[in-house]
Parts: sequence; structure tokens; C-alpha cells
Amino acid sequence: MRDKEQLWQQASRFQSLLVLVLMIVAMSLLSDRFLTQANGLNIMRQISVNVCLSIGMTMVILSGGIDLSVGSVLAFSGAITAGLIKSSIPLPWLGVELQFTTWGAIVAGLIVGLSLGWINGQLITRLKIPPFVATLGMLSIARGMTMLWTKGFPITGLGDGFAILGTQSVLGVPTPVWIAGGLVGVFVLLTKKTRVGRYIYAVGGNEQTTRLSGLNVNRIKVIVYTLAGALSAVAGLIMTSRLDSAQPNAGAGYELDSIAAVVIGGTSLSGGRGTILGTVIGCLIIGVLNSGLVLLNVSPFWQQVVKGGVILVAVAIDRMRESDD
Amino acid sequence: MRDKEQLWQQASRFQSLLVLVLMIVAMSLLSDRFLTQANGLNIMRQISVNVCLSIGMTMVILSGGIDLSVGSVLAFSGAITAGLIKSSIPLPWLGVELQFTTWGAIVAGLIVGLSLGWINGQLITRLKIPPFVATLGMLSIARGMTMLWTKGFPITGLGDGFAILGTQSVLGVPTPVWIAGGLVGVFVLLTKKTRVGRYIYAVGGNEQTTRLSGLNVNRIKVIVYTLAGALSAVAGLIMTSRLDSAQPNAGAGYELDSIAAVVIGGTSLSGGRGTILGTVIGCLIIGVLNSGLVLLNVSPFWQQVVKGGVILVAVAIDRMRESDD
Amino acid sequence: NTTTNESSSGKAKEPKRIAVIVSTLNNPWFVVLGETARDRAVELGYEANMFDSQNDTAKEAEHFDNVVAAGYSAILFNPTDADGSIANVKRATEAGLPVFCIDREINSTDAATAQLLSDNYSGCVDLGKYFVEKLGEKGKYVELLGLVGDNNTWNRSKGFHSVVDRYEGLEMVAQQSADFDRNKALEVMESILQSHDDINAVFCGNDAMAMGAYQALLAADKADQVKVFGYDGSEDVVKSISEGKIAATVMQYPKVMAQTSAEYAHEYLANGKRDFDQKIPVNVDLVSQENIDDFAGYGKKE
Amino acid sequence: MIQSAAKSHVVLAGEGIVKRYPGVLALNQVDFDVRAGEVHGLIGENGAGKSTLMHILAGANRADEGVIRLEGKPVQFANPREASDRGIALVHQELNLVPHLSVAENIFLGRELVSRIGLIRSRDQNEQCRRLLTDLDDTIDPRTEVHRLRVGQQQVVEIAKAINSSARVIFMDEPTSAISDQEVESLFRLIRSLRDAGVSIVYVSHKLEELLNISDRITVLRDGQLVETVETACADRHSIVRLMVGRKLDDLYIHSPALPDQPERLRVESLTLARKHARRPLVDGVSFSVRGGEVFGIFGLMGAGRTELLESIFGLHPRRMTGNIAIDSVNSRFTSPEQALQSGLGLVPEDRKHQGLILGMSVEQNISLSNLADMETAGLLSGRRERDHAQSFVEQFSIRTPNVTQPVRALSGGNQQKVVLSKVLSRKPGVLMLDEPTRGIDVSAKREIYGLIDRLKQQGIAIVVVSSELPELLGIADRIMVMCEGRKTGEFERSAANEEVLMRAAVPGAATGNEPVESNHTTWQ
Ligand SMILES: Nc1ncnc2c1ncn2[C@@H]1O[C@H](COP(=O)(O)OP(=O)(O)OP(=O)(O)O)[C@@H](O)[C@H]1O
Ligand SMILES: Nc1ncnc2c1ncn2[C@@H]1O[C@H](COP(=O)(O)OP(=O)(O)OP(=O)(O)O)[C@@H](O)[C@H]1O
Ligand SMILES: O[C@@H]1[C@H](O)[C@H](O)CO[C@H]1O
Ligand SMILES: [Mg+2]
Ligand SMILES: [Mg+2]
Repeated sequence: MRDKEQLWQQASRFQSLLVLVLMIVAMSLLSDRFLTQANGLNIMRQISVNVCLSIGMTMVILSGGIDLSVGSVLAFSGAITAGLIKSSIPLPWLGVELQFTTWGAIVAGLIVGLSLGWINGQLITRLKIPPFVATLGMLSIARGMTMLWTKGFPITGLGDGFAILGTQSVLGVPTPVWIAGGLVGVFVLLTKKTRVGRYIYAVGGNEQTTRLSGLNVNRIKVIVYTLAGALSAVAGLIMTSRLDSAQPNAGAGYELDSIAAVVIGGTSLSGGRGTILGTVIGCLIIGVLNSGLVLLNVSPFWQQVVKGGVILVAVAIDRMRESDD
Repeated sequence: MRDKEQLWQQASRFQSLLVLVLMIVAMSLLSDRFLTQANGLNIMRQISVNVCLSIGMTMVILSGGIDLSVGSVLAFSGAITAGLIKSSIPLPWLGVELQFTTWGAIVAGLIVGLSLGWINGQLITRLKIPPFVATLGMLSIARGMTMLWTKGFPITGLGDGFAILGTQSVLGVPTPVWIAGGLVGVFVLLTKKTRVGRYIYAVGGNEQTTRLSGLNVNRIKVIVYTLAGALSAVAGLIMTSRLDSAQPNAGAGYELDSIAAVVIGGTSLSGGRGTILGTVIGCLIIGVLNSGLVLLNVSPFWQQVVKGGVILVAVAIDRMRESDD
Repeated sequence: NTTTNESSSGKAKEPKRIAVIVSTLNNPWFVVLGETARDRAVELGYEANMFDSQNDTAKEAEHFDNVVAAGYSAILFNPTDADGSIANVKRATEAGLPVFCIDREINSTDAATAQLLSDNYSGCVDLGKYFVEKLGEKGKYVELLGLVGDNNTWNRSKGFHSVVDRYEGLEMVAQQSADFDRNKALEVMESILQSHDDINAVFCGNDAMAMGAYQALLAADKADQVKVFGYDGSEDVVKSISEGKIAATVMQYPKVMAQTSAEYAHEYLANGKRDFDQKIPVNVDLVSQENIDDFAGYGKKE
Repeated sequence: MIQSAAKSHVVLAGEGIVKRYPGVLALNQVDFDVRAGEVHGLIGENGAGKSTLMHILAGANRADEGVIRLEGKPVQFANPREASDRGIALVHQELNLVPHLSVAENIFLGRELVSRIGLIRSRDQNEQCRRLLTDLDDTIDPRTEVHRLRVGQQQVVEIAKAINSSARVIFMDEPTSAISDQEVESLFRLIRSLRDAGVSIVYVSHKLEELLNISDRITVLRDGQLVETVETACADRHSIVRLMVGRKLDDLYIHSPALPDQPERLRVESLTLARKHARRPLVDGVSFSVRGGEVFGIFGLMGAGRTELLESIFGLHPRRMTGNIAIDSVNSRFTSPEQALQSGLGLVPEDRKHQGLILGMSVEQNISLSNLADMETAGLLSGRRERDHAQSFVEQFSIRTPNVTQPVRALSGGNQQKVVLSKVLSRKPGVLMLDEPTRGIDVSAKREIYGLIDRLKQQGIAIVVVSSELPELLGIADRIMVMCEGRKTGEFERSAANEEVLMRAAVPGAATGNEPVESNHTTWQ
């Protein structure tokens, strides 16, 4: 019986993989340019930003929450780093100017992302604001702060040192892919093999039981949102480096893409159930779709229709296994 | 015991009303233009579109779901009506052209909205696609269809007959306010006093119980999404009439505004608990905020920060009563 | 009408107020436009405030209502939409506020007080001619469109194609939208390059997309062989043209338009001028390596 | 009693019912019939198939094989509604109410009273509901939202809902698992009057005494098979138990004398827990102390405040609580369960599904949840350690599960309870508090739990057991404290305790030294 169950679980994880494979086969038949190593790397590079966001989103959703602020946090962190690279901060009362190195600016950007995530966590746990509203508020506030910080102008020309993050390749594989891949590895390990990871599933599975089992539910939630904030910052850095520019409106609307990837990857929106690897498959499905539609030169008017349709079909296939009863 | 409890329940509903009153008082002190009859009507007219969307959203959320497609459905319905008013549909195989009257076009727009909502319902109940994903797919598809239908151009010059809907006043009150007000009345009655309304609460409160009580849960859900689609169409008609133009990108991002109004109004995102009147208060809070920020000359970049902050404070106040361990 | 009473009779010392309503601030081009208009109005002695319509005609309608309710005296207006914005303008003029359209047109000759317009279509006709010349009437190219729901997108595309489509040697191998967005342009271009590595040029509906496309070409080592064309005259594209990275763009003069609009409003309010020309074209100029020295971001060098 | 049922005809019957679940044959060729106007008891161990059988007969589930006959004619119910339209109602084992609807709204769900234009007649519904409830529990206001009721009151509402459907056959799946003796009495009165009116009732319970008291016939299920249907008049406790477990069971209760000369391990002084928005506290100045190697029972009727007492000690209501707590003579006031656990306190909560377990997680993951730190090697969780740890509990407590990676959802109630116990014991608590540890558990599992409690006691652990079942507490406790309406109303040594004195202390107003209170639960203002 147990083997049967496990087989079934394997098979059901395999289902979104099946959708992915089907899509790849279809695209390959439609375009001979699709199944090339270059295009593979291209797709992986393109999804790396979404992968970073979606790792965080997966953990948030596993814990039973949601984070709508990822896109704004991405923009704000990227803008902070870019701004600090470009210009120094005058500290008049000390009579000095603070000039960040590229590394210092990167660290500052990460700290900003992490802090915004931490604030999300505090809003949710201390003020008991539902995650949807708390992070919706943050979406608005962080976007506004990005506008204030950049005055509405992109910050460009960030130098070669910073460009490495987004544009170089190591051993033929683009840096963003290494970063996203590394993070996937770390967070698969974290969710599967560490206490924090187990607690994230526990909180999402049954918050009350988790509390009564002697765990600090609030602390776990704060950790989750903080990590999501930090991962959004990483995504912001990659994007900023790739564009050699921090755009004030970067990442607008990305929360929906990211949630879509998580859900397509089989994670339950009610928490407690799902995997990081599933999410990666979800990101790949979206990435293959985006890139495939362009490769096939599908008209921009039709793209949204096709994209919506494919997402529905993918998830419908994925749900079929659950629909008997 | 009972009276005390009920008093407390009343008081807690009163809490978001309190936030609204506080805001109105604050605005009135800050600007002598705020508390005028003209501005009051102005705010009511402005929120009428969001009120229509949010009535539907409230019912969807009460039933335990979510509808992300409202903005796209709004755009598509508006575009259909506008398109049918402007030009006739050739039916070559019959050798005739179909020319809609303004009324016919309005009905067609409503039917389109209603049908898209019905499709949402089918996706969710038959294909078991989670509401978030199903309506996300619809968001994309309906937007794409709007683009295809309009070819990316607004449809304008819709005639005086159609303009009544959005621009006229009756007894000094703008038509959109009458429409939204009427719908609020109808749907308050529906949710409070009819079987369908009761079943919506029941499905959201405990789906299994509802099924075991012999009710057709799927049918209830389909009704809810269909109503939400129809209400989005009404919103689309009002907006199109007011602008004398159907914009291809109308309503983009409105789903978040609408959900925010619902949640600020005290409806629980997990379903089964909330009221239409609460949602109206939520819409008013957002409307007063938007209009107040303009009256107070808050710079556009700061507006986003302030808006996010006020939403957080409003909901935090609202949650305080529940925050005792 | 209480509002008009107050503003005319009561407080003469209090400065009149001018509203600057801009289609979106998600693009620095409009930030320049809006801020210049506001600053000029302030210089002329008004209190001026900026409003962001976020590319949503319905939000714009709210701003108009609020502005009228708040008793402003004039509107400097960058419309979200040529047709969709007409009703908004009419409501304001009916309430007695002059409205001056900037940059983007509205398709009505009797709604606004005056319109200061840069002509997207003819700007792209000029660009198309230069494009043909640079490519020697032959080659493959890609077009990146702006937001498909935005009529500037199509005015520019049509102007461009009105010229380029006459040459059979010029083949458009892909036409995709990148939403006027730098990052989207980067990604779309990367994908296009997977199937078309032999293109000679990219025409982009604005400068943000031109920079994104350039970034993709750079990463694919094709920046040298593919010519990138933009539209707007933004700072980084002007700089890139001077560095030989981008082939050409079309300079619109947001600052000129914005300043002029504020000055017109002043004429109207302070000097009682009423007989404005309905459409006042503001010149657009092709910017290329040949004349780059005359230009700075968003305008001529001072 | 019995004679009428024996003669009457069969209303509803299942013939050759088979139901398979993946890996389980839940029902195997079961023939079961219900006669008009009888009370038919159904009993069997956890997982025997009682609920499944009821669900199939009441249209809430479909059989894989077999025929259902209503008045002799084969029928098929597509859903519970069709069954209920034909006069068959079901009271579920799991509470099945819509939390934010009122009592009346729940009772009339799906059969609302409406006016000609389709509007719901709330006033009439409330009135009818009030009349219905006077027979069961007249303290329940029809307009109260159901989530505000205590579990017991919710169960009453559920029963009222079934009765309101004017059914010919009512299935009741463990209706008394959460209601007080008083309520049980009212329920039995009601059942008898229904029976006299010709209604048939099928009654599932793990409480044998109840079945012997109320039923006309008793059917025993074991492992999905019908073992036997007997006339209650010819049955007794022992014969039924033998049928259920397939062998003779030793004494149900296991009790060895308290260890002598043990130090005091838990001390509670004047613990008071304020109630939100009301003056009378939930727990009112309760003091007691427990030594190591002793089982300390707490008895009270539903709503006496026992759960809140344990929760307060465990640090769940720090802001509303006053009083002193000492663990092993160290003063301890916990502001979270985390701290309580660290000080060696363990709590097995009342509601195992919502508070004790994470149903979607495996047996091993549930067991290790409270001491995951011990499962690490080099900072990472070790699958093998976790498995071994869980395995040792599975063996020690003979938890019946195919393996430790099984989702805990799939276990029977008794085995789930043992998993909760394992989790709590993983932290090696010095003081263990158990809230209704045997609710909804079959006799053999109960016996195992009692055995476990006794073993822990012999290891010197101080054990607090809250229970509403008097025989259980009399069977296993060394001392018993009684609570009524938040106050301590008595404490008895094992030798001095009997049903009568305990009950007298538990009933409001009845006990000496118990200030006259203003009757039942409605008193707080
Ligand atoms: N939905 C289901 N899926 C899989 N197995 C199930 C399901 N429902 C019941 N079972 C299995 O069928 C068997 C009979 O279960 P049932 O709930 O009828 O037992 P029961 O006699 O009511 O037990 P209890 O006294 O614990 O309520 C058990 O082995 C149970 O695990
Ligand atoms: N949700 C609630 N809201 C208000 N009062 C409640 C609520 N739940 C319980 N109470 C009240 O709290 C008191 C204690 O209830 P509780 O059920 O915890 O007692 P108990 O002795 O543990 O009984 P049980 O065996 O039912 O757990 C009762 O007076 C009850 O009416
Ligand atoms: O000129 C502007 C900008 O190019 C913007 O990117 C799109 O709209 C146009 O009007
Ligand atoms: Mg059962
Ligand atoms: Mg209790």
C-alpha cells in the first residue's frame, strides 16, 4: 500500500513535468530553432529572475501566506544598489560623502530587500494584518519609495563590475543561471533537510498544532517573509545588472507570474503542500511558453489568449488525478 | 450573553466605518473643499465602477474563491458593447448585416460578461482548476480577446443614448451612482434574504457540509462567478459610457483594488464571512483616500506610499479586536 | 459654482492653481514632460501639482473630476488616449477650465483649448527614410512594438511602415510587442535572436525598448552588425548614439512642449487670451550620428 | 421496549454491500437492516467500517457492490439530498456545521422557509428552531453563530438538524462523543420519543453502556465484516466486547498504586483566566498540585473550564491569566507553549485533528515535530534518525500503521492519538497533561492508552487527565479534582471518590461549598 501511495505521489509530481515535456515536444516540432543548446540556456537565463522570486513565493505559500510585494521589492532593492553604485551619499553633518563599492552596494540592496520582507512579516504576525493586505500595502509603499528614490528616472551605466552578475557566463552557463540554480539547491535543501524547512510546512499544514508543539509560529513566518524579501532583492540585482539599468517600474505585475509558477508547479495555495522543484518546473513551463510564442512569431494580440489557454490546460491536466471521487 | 455578543459583532463591523469617519474628519480639517456636496457626489461617482466589481468580488470571496479576471472582463464587455454600437456585423452567408441598437449592444455586452463568468465557474467546478489559476487564465485570455476585437484601438463616439449610463444625473445624483446603489440594494437583499445568498455563505463557510446538506455546490459556485462576470460587465458599461470610449487596456490591475476594498470592508479571504455593505465601506475608504490625496496636493510618488500606509493602518485597526491571543 | 465664486471674488492673494495631468510616470520621458510643465507654471507664479493617470483613462477621468472639484484654474494635460480622453477634456472645459494638451493628441478639434503636439506618424516617416538609407534598401529587420493597446504604438508603426514597406528588399522577420519596457524588450529580443541570427536592424517603438534590444544584442555579440533604431530622444539613447551603439532615434521635445503649454495657460489666465490655434505642431527631429552633437537628452543642447 | 421492534417490518436494508478504498476493503459483503421504530446500535473498533456503512446507506457515499432497499424496493441515492428527501438523515461523526451561520440557519440549510417572493423567513425559522431546541438544550439561542457554541452544543445542533428533516430513518454517528451527560439524557429521551413515533434510529457509539441502555438491537462490525446482530436484551458488555475484538478482553482500566514519596512536580495556585468582554472568568482561582508518579484526574461537565485551565498552564493565554504555576518547585509563568515545553511540561490537546496533528504529514514527521533538533546530524535532518525515532515509538506503543511514512490522516483515531502522545513524550516531559485522551476511541485502543498512562506514571511522571467520562477517571486516577463553571468544587482521594460525590460536585448549584450559581451556561453577562 505504501509503495502504491508513493508511486502515485511520484506520478503526480511527474504530471506537471509531463506538461512541460509535451510543450517542449510541441515547440520542437513547430520550430527547429527551439531545441538548441543556445535556446535552452536562453530560456534558463530568462526565467532566472522568476525562479528567484518564486523560490521565496513557494515558501510563503507553503507557510499558508501570500506575498504580493515581490515585484516592488525587486524594483526598490535594484534601485538602491544602482543608486549607491552611481552616486555617493553626502553626510553633511560629518562633512563626508559615503561612496559605496559595487559590493557594498549589492549588500545594501540585499539588506533593503530583506528588511522589507521582515516588515511584511511583522505586519502579518504582530498587527495580524492578513498576508494579502499586508503585502498589498507593501507593494504600493515599496513602489512609491522606488519612485521617490529614482525620481522616476532609470539609473543606468553601472559599470563592468556589476555587469558580471547578469551578463557574463561561467563555463558556458550565464551567471544568472548559476545564481538561480545555486539558490534552488540551497532552498531545496533548506525545505527538505532543515528544521526551518520542516516548520514552514508545519505552519502551513496546521498552524495551531505547530504552536502547541512548542514552535514559535510567528518567528517562522517572519523568517519566511524575510527570505522572500531577500530573494526578491537577488532577483532585482540580476535584472538590474542584466539591463545595466534600474528601472523604476521594474517587476510591476510579477507577483502574478510568480504565483502562477508556484501553483502550476503543484503547490497548494492553502499551504502545507508543495515543493521548490515543482515551482522550478512551473517557471520552466512559463518560460518555454513565453519564448516559444516569440520564436513562433505569434501575433502579440494572440499571445495573451494562447498564454492564458496553455496555463489553464497545464493546470487542468495536473488536477485530473485529483478529480476522481 | 447573546446581546453582548451581538453588540460586539455590531461594534466590530462598525470598526471599518470608524476608519472611514476618521478619514473623512481628517480630510475635512485639512481641506475645506472636501466636505461639500459636490465632492461627495464626485467620490460616489468615482467609486461606482469599483463598487460594481466589488459586489461580485465579495460574493466570490464569500464563497471561498477569488476572481482575478474582473478587470479584463470589464474591458472585453465594454469593448463588445462599444463595437456593436459603432459598427454592424456582416453575416455574408445570409446576405445581411446585423446592426445592434444601443440597447441591444448593452445586452450583448452584459451577456458576454456573464458568459465569461460562467466559463470561470465551469473551469473551477468541472476541471477543478483552483480559482486563482482559472481566473488568472481568464484575465489573460479576456485581455487578449479585447485586443483582438479592438485591434488595439479604443472604440469611441458612442452616441448620446449610450452616454446616459455614465454621464447624466437624475434628481441631482449621477446615473452611475444610481446604478451602483441599486445593485448594492439588490445584492444586499440577495445575500441576506434569499436562499442563493445563504448558500453562498454556506459554501464558503464549509463546502462539505453544504454538499452533505443536499445542495449543489458546483451550481452555487457557477452562479457566483457568473454574477461576478455580469457585474464586471456593468462596470465596463459604466466606464465606457463615462469615457465615451472603450479602452483596450481598461480595468488593468483593478482586481487588486477590488480585493482590497472587499478585505478592508471586513470580508474574510477564507470565505464564509463578510458583507456587501462592508465592501461598500471599503470602496468608500479607498475613494476618500484617492480624492483626498489629490485635494491635499500629495505628490504622485508620495501618493503610493501614503495609500499603502493608510490601507495597512485601516486594516490593522480593524484587526485589533481579534488580536487577543 | 461656490468654487468659482471663491476663486474669483474671495482670496485674490492666494495663487491660482494649475493641474498637470500626465498619462504615466512609469517612463522618464513623461516625468520630464510633467515636471517641466509644473516647474514652468510655478515660475510663472502659480501653484502647480502633478497627477499620474497610470495609463488608465478611467483614472484620468477621476483626476479631472477631482481637479474640477478642487477649484483648479487650468489643466496642462498629457492624455492617456486620443479618443478615450476627449470626454474628460470636455467635462473640464464645460466647467470653465482651459485644457492644454501636450505631446499626445486628442481626436477632437473643439474640446481642448489648444494642443501642442509632436507628430508621431511623421516622425517615424523620417526615421523610416533614414532606416532605408542606412540599410541600403535591403536586409532583414525586427520590429518591437509598444503596448498594443496604445495608439502611439500604432501611429509610430504605421509611419514607419508607410516608408519601409515600399522596399521589397527589406524583410520584417518578426514583429513582437515589448510593452515600451526595457526588460521585456531584452527578453523578447533574446528569444527572437534564437531563430533569427542574421538580422540587420531593429526598429523599436520607444527608446526604452531600444536600450533593451541593444542589451540583448550586446550579450549575443551582435551589437556591431545590427542597427538599432528608437524613438523619443531619451538621455541614454542620445548618449548611445554618440558612442555609436544606437543608429538613430527621433527627438521629441518634451521640455519645449511642456514649457510652452504652461506659458499658454498663463496667457489665458493672466492676459485673457482666448484665440489659440487648435493644433500647434511641435517639431520632431531625427537624431543620428550625423547631427548628434546638437542634442542632449530630451532636447537640443543649450 | 423490544417487543415492538422485533415484530415491525424492515424499512431500509443493505445487501451484500462492498466498499473498497485503495489498499483497504472497508466493507466486505455486509447485510444490514433497519426495522421501523427500532433503535439499532452499531459498534466496532476504529476503522471497522461503521461510518462507511452509514454513509452508503444515507447516500453520502456509494457502494462498489450491493443493493440498498427502501421498503423492499431497490434504490440508488445520487447524493445525501435524495436520501433525505426519501426520509433518511445522517448526523455526522465529524462536526459538519457552517461556522459563521446561525444555529437556525444551519438547521434549515437546504430547506429554508421562504415567502412567496422567495425571501427567507428568518423569524419563522428562529421560532421553529427554538421549539425544536427546547427538547434538547434550551440554552442555545437560534440566532447565535454556530462557531460561538461549545463543541457539545454544536453536536446538539447537528442532531436537531437531522430531526428537523422529518426523517423516517436517522443515522447518528457517535452523537455523544462530545456532549455532557445531561445532554445525553435529553438526547435519549428524544430518541425514545422518536422511536415511539415510528422513527428508526441507527446509533454508533464506542460507549457500550449507552448502546446497552438505548438500543433494541446491536450490530457488531469487525474489519469491514458484519460479525453478528444481537437483540440487546440478550447481550451484555462482555459478549459484545468479545464480538468486537474477537477475543476476551481483560479489565478495561489499568491502575497501579501511586509511587510513594515522590516530590511535587506541578503546583498551580489561584489560577484565574479572564473571559473576553465578560466579567465572570473562565477559570476562577483554581489551585492544585500533582506529585510525580501520580495520575491527577480533573472531572467536570462540558464547559466547566477544564480545557482552559490546561491551556492557561501551558502558556496559551498569557495576557488573560493570573496566578502562580510551579514546575518542580520552580516558579514558571509561560507566555508560550514553547517555554512550557522547555520546562518539561507536555500537553495532549483535546482536539487531536486540529491541535494535535498535522494531518497531511507523515507519522514520523508528526512524532518528531517537537524535537526536530535531535534529528539533526551536521545541521541537516537525518532521515534515518527520524525514522528510527518514530519506529521506536511505533513499537513501544504498538501504533498500527503500515509504516512511518504513512500520512497520519490515514490512521484510525486511536492510533492517531498514540502519535500525538509519542510527539509529546519525545520531549520527555516531567509533567504530562492529557485532555480527553480517549475521546472517540474504541475499547481496545482505550485500554492501550490506559496502559501507557500507567507505565508513564511508574516512571515518575506527573500526569493530569481531564475527562468527561466518570468511570474512566475512577478507573485510572489517584486523585480527582472536580470543576464547575470555572471553579474548583472538590478534590477526592481515589478511595473517597465515587460517581455520586463527583457528580454532585460537578453539577452547578448542587454541591456543598459550591456557591449557588445562576444555572447553566447562560449566566455570564
Ligand atoms: N475516504 C477514504 N479513503 C480511504 N480509506 C478510507 C476512507 N474512508 C474510510 N477509509 C478506510 O475505511 C475503513 C473504515 O473506515 P470507517 O471510517 O468506516 O471506520 P469507523 O468504523 O467509522 O471507525 P471510527 O470508529 O474510527 O469512526 C478504515 O480502514 C478507513 O481507513
Ligand atoms: N467560543 C467560545 N466563546 C465563548 N465562550 C466559550 C467558547 N467556548 C467555550 N466557551 C465557554 O468557556 C467555558 C469553558 O468551556 P470548555 O469547553 O473549554 O470547558 P471544558 O471543561 O474543557 O469542557 P469540554 O469538555 O467541552 O472541553 C464554558 O463556559 C463555555 O461556555
Ligand atoms: O513618447 C512617449 C514614450 O515613448 C512612451 O514610451 C510611450 O508613449 C509615448 O507618447
Ligand atoms: Mg467512524
Ligand atoms: Mg475540554
